[in-house]
Amino acid sequence: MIVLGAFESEAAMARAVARLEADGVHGVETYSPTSPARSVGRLQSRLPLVMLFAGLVGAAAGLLLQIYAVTGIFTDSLWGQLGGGYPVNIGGRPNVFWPSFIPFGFETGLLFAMVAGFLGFLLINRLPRLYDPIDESDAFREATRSGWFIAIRTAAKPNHDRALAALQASGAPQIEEILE
Amino acid sequence: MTKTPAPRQVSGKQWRSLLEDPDTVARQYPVLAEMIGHPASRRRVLQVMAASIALGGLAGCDNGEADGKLIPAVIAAPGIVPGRANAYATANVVGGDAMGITVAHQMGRPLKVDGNPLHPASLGGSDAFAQAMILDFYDPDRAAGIITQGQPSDWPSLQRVMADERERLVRSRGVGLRVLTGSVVSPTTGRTIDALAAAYPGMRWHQWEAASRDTVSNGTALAYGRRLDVVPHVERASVLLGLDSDLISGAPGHVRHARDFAAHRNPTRGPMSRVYAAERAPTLLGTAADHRFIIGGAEMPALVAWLAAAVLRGEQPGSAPSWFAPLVADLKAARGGAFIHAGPDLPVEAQALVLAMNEALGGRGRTFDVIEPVAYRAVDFGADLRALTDDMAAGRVETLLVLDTNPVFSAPGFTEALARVRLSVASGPSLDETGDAATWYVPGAHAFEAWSDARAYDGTATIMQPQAMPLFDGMSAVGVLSMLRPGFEGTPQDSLAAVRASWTSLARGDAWVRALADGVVPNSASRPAQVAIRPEAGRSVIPSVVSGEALVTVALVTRPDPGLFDGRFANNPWLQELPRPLTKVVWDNPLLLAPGLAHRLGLRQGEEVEVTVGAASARLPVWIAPGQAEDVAVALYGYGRRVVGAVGAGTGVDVYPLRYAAGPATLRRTGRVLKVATTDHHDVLDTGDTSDIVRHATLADFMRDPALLQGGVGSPLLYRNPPSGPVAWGMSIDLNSCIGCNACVVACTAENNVPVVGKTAVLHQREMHWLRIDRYFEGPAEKPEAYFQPMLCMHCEEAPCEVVCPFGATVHDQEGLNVMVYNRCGGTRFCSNNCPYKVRRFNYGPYAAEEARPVESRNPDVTVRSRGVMEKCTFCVQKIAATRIAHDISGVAEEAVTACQAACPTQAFSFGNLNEPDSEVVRRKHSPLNYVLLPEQNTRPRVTYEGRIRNLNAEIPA
Amino acid sequence: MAAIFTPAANGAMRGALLALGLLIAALVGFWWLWPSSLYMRKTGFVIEQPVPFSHQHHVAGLGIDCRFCHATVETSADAGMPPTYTCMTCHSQIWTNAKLLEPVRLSLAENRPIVWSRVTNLPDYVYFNHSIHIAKGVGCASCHGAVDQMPLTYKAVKLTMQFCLNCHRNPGPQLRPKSEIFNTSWRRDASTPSPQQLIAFYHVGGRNLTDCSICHR
Amino acid sequence: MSEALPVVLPGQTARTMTDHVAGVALGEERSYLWWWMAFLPSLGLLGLGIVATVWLFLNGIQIFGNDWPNVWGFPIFVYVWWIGIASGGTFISAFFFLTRVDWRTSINRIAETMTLFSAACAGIYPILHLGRPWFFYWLIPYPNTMSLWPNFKSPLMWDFIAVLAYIVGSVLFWYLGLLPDLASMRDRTRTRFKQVAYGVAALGFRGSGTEWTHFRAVYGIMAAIMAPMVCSVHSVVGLDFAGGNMPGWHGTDYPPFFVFGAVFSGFAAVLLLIIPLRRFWGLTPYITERHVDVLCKLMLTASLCVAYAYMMEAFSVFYGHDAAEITMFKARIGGFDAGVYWSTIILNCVLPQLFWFRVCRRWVPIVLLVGFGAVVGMWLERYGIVIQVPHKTALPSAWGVYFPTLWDWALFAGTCGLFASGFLLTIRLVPAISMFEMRELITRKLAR
Repeated sequence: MIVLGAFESEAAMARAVARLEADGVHGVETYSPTSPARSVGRLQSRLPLVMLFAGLVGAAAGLLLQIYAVTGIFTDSLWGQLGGGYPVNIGGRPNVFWPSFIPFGFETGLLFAMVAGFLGFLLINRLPRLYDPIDESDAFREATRSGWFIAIRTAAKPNHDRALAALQASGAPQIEEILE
Repeated sequence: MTKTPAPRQVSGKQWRSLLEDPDTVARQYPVLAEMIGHPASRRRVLQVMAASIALGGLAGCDNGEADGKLIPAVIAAPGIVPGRANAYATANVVGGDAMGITVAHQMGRPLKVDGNPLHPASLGGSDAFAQAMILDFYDPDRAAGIITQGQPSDWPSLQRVMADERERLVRSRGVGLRVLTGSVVSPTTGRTIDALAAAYPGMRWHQWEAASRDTVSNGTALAYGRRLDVVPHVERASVLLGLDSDLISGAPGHVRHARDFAAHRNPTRGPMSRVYAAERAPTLLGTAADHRFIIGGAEMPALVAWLAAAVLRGEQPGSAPSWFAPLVADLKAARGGAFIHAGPDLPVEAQALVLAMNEALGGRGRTFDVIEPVAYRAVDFGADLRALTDDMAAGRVETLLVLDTNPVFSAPGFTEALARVRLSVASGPSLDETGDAATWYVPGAHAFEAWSDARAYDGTATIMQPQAMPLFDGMSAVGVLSMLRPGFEGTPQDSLAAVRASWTSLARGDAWVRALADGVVPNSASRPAQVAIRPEAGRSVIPSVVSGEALVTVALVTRPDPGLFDGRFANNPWLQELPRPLTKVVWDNPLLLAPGLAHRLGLRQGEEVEVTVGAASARLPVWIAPGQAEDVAVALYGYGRRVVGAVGAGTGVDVYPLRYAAGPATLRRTGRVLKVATTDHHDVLDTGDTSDIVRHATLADFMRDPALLQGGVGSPLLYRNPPSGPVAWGMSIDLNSCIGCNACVVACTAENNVPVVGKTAVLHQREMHWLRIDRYFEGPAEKPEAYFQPMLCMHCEEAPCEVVCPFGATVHDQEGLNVMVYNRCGGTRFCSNNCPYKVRRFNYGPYAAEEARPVESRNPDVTVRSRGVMEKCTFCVQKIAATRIAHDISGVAEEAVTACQAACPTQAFSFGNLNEPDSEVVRRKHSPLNYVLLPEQNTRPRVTYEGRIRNLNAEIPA
Repeated sequence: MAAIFTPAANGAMRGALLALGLLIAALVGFWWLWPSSLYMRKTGFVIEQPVPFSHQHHVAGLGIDCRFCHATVETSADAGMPPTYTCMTCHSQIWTNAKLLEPVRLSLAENRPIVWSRVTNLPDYVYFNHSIHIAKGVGCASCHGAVDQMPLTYKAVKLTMQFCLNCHRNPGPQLRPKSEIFNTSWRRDASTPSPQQLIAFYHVGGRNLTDCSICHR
Repeated sequence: MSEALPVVLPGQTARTMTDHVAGVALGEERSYLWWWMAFLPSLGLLGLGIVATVWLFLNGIQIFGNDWPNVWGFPIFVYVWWIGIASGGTFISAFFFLTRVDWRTSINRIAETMTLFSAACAGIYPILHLGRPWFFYWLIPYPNTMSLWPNFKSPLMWDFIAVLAYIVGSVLFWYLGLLPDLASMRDRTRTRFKQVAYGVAALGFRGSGTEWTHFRAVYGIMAAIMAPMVCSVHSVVGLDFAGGNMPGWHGTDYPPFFVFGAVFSGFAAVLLLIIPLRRFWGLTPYITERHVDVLCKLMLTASLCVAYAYMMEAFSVFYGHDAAEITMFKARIGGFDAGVYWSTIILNCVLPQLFWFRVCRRWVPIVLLVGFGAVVGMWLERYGIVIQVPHKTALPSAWGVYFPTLWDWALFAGTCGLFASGFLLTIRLVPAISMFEMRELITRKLAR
């Protein structure tokens, strides 16, 4: 079940969130048309780290692929399909000509980071989630335009009532209950 | 940008083309509208609509034809091993000049012509005409069949006409019968015609050659009393003077003369000869000469007279030019080793004077010999034909048989006379104007399709064995003649029997087979004639040529086209697209004018003029030829043929009428501008201040400082990974020996299936020759020095093209070859951009697929490239692979001969294994003249050049 | 008004994305593996011939050596196909009235060659040379498979470039003694000389066999 | 003095902005006549481009003007020109996000969309210019039956991965920045079909606290990645030429020289797009004089960089004493098509100097003239580099001329059609200004 409180302004919402956190209420989530000044519970996104790691993996993959292509390790691969390349004299340059391998590796690194960032964002937020119980409330339609909301999700009935009480205590002008 | 120590300034700026102002470039270049895509013919559009867009991409590399067929013989032909080539000797006869050749066969198909090393007129070398024989043989337009009055006919109806013709001739004992042939150097054909003459006493035999050397043979008649042939020994000439001379470009035996001429042109390989040339228009000998003097049209007779006076009588003419006295002194000083050669454009009297001078200079028996004519019956072709046309016009000719000559196109007044002949039968390898105009046309055998024989310039005889069954059931000359013989039963005489009959001396033992294999009948060269020069030869007076008074009249010189000769090769795509040695023009015969004359007349490159000589006139574009006399215009005949195959149709302008009209020529602008295709692109090409592209020096400077021409190899490299294979292929090109005759260009095109692209594509600058002969001028436009430089892939060890190919389609193999893998090429073309020598060519369109030649004429050992693929010289990798495999199987020494090296008459190319210390190529690479082209590009090329040395006469002022 | 989407929309969206992902993977997989599939390489199935010639009968049964018909295999790039004359050396004596051999007799009589269908084929831009492979100890069976077990001839090996390259990179294990080249049922066993000995015997090496100019020109 | 110009005109609040911008995208504007007048001709051009492509596939590139030695003609230099404009757009949306400038917010999406479609046009050309375009996939490094890998030492291989990474990066960066706006559109529209369409496109974004935190983090890092990527992509495009040893191309100044040119043409293109757009869709309150003023100043800076690059190119030619390069350069500035070089100098270096004066920066016709001049100037500069330099190479016998054919122009017009129709379609369906960033700007910075 969800308890939904609508506020007029971001400041009001921020005060309510602070009070709720002081009361130790769990499952608090804010909804706002722009990114809130302070996130609930000081959430620090770990996606940048994921992107950094993906970027490094991508760069390493690019460089290893190029080396694999000209040195032909695993030549007699079991499956035959994965046979690497073989040494070829190109313009008198050495086979593993690392200066010319850098651009390819750099670009694959950036590509992997970008893709990891986007997919990570979708996965962490469990998007695409077209339907969420919270959509049932009509007022919630304002959340993406100029409405500021707090929603408290609880599983059991008693918690639901305690959340309702805490929200009323925090002075939310309109409160809605959504019971799926 | 590290810069290697620039080689010292050699001499002035080099430039290549004379198109000054930019708007000519825009006008000369095809207008935008006309370049709307490739003008797809209707057939091609239908073919394309049927084909779906290539989904080949999905299948990756293809899995081999699903429907490939294997067709073995029914009974295996002896000696034919599929995949291995075997060679047969024969000869190539062009206008009465025979040269021994060997033809390489694969699976029974003749595919490649090369010189016959045992034949004195070739010594292994060849010329463009011999190399291009293949496409004349496979020419699809030869399939005309028997034709009468323009309608196809058949053998029986021809037999009926011939049968009653024979009765008429037997009754009238041959009155009214005329046989007209080209210049016959074949004893068998000559004997067959004599046998016919014996059967019909009333018969007359006439001969006609358009590019005839009547003046030269009449000159010998005037000098020695009867027609003789002069056989120069150029290797013994230490001082050589050419007067409008075609000694190394067109004279009989010019391939052998080129070899002997080049033997003394490289100072590092023996004493250097000195060559003078006095000419009205540039020739190959003039370009290769040490001193080249430009003589006006009217001054040439005067010059010859002065020379005769100075050499024969020691008189010193007053008004002679400054270089005249040193020249005569040099000739006299080299007594016994001096030789003067006069080209066919000089009048008869001048020829006689030159013969007298050569005798006076003690050359007889040393620098030249005089022999009985090698032609079966030496005649004055002009007079011989005039006699025939007079008979025909007067109606005295009932039956005319024309064999292997095209008088309707190339002879004066023949067409009108032919109309009055009751029955005319023409025979030749392909349907031409004469075949079309005659009442009957009988397809003739190509030189590859019948037995014959031929005697070369020095008399050496060659038995010409057929290379294949007649492709279009052509009949040999002997067969056509036998149709008229009284005892003819229905089957034409077998040419083999005729040849064996005339060579009874070879009947014993294996002499016949030996003569066929060697391509030379042993000691059949003519003995020198025991005849003395007549005293009045030295006193003959040259009639003065009426010089053009008005500014606009010029002396018209007509010469055979270097590619089409007298017009017989008009349907040969290789010769049509062969860049002419000096003008680099293709598919056209513009009128050549000197720069000064063109400037005075306000004519620009490609503008059309109307040339009128007497009654005849022709409209043709103008082309500016630096180094030509001011008052001379050169017209090249052989173009403008009316009845010719698809290739030759509509190319060039027929200038034969001008050749036979008398009097000076007048030029009149018509205001139109025509597009003349050339491989020497339209731009003012100035190589900037240094001229290290073609390095040259005088012999004196070279003697003083032998390292004069060397220059650097490039700055040191960060990565040096030279190929490490057992063999290292390399090439050295000697610029002293290269005379720019283009034999190598046609040989390369023939060996490697290089496609011909046609005039429109050449105008788009998309020609495909893998090997091009770059021609650079140096000095003033009126009197420049010209240099030739063969340009092919350098197979650089630090190849800039390999680094930039994203598909990895061009890589270096460990034997030093820059390998171009056609099936991997995607067509980004970055490799061509990155090649400093620009030797890579791109198939912008499906050129090979749209070429007018049968698939059987292609070399099976070389991949035929599709559209969108880059191609370049591969050092004939198929020949290298063959020698590699032979070495690996049976330990034979690994040596390969590239197509250009084999074809070159002067052995300018030397190719071989650099790891072999005593090979010819290593010796040439260690010669002091050796230098790297564009060293500052740091590519370490495997092809290097030997700089050009000029042996200047000190007394002659520069 | 209620929510824009129904709860089922989540499952539908995720299913659609999954399906799209699988479709793309399937397409790329097909395009990647199709060129090396047996069907596309025409491997393992018999090709229609004018005369159903049985190698099994002639080679295993009668013990005829390969070179009797493919005569130029040791001297030329092309292994060579037997002319009709070779077939008729025996078939003019035996089975002279067999309906099966009608095309062979007709070919000799009318002097018209028999048009066989090619079984083992390489693209035109690959220049394979039989003689050098025979000289360097590569047996017929290495590329043509156990021909003597084939009642009707089929292409036994895919002959992708990789197949050739794996051998050109490391020829040792593929070589066989000189006497066993034309023995189609030869297997490497204890008594076979080691790859190094064979390489030394045949003088293989001293040349980089993975150069492009070895096979492409 | 520039603070006097507000970033958002007074009297605008987050709500009015959201309603106006979302309204444009939902079809609530009075008339879309101008939009159709622009969209239909560009569809025509796109059709012409498709015809040219089909004819190209049937006939090969002989229908173009490429010849020998000018083997790269129109396709390659227009490709460089398009990727230049694309790089300019990314420069604004990624680079200026990192510098936290306020004027970037309202023109960020227009720049991103311009990048997308010009990168798309640029991505097509390397395939169409190939001799055998159906083997393009050989550039993808995958294990195949031939054990063959592409040649990673080739600048064109770097180009392949650079453009691929750039296009994928731009699409993801653009689409991520679009999610919040799609959510607002989903919640604002009434018609069922649009709700479902925008709903699916928004992937269920609701603006929850956690979503915003992750969004803020990822968007920041993505911008931080796109900035070096755009520089590396256009440097690699510069290396396409500098990687070889053609006299005139192989200079180490080419990669930065190309990035300067890209930025210059990018700013000009953005200017050319926002000026008509703000007038026709009444977005003047959000895209104000301030934006035009700032962009003009940026164009001026970029013009000075480009001028420096031309000067360095000329200096290094004569400083280097390479005879071939000097001949080539003399032909470029004095040859038969020297007009291209001098018009490049005028359009890229002289004309933008007008932007020193505030009156020129305020006067729309002047701004449009200089902007269009810059775009054409860069087109001519690329023509000069890719076509004029190969006229005169090291060996005089290989000198030649080049003339484009009708099909070159047809394909170029086709790509312009593709760009215009793609751009117009997108800004019609998707809000032209990123609403959530504008809301943040208005509520937080301007405290309205």
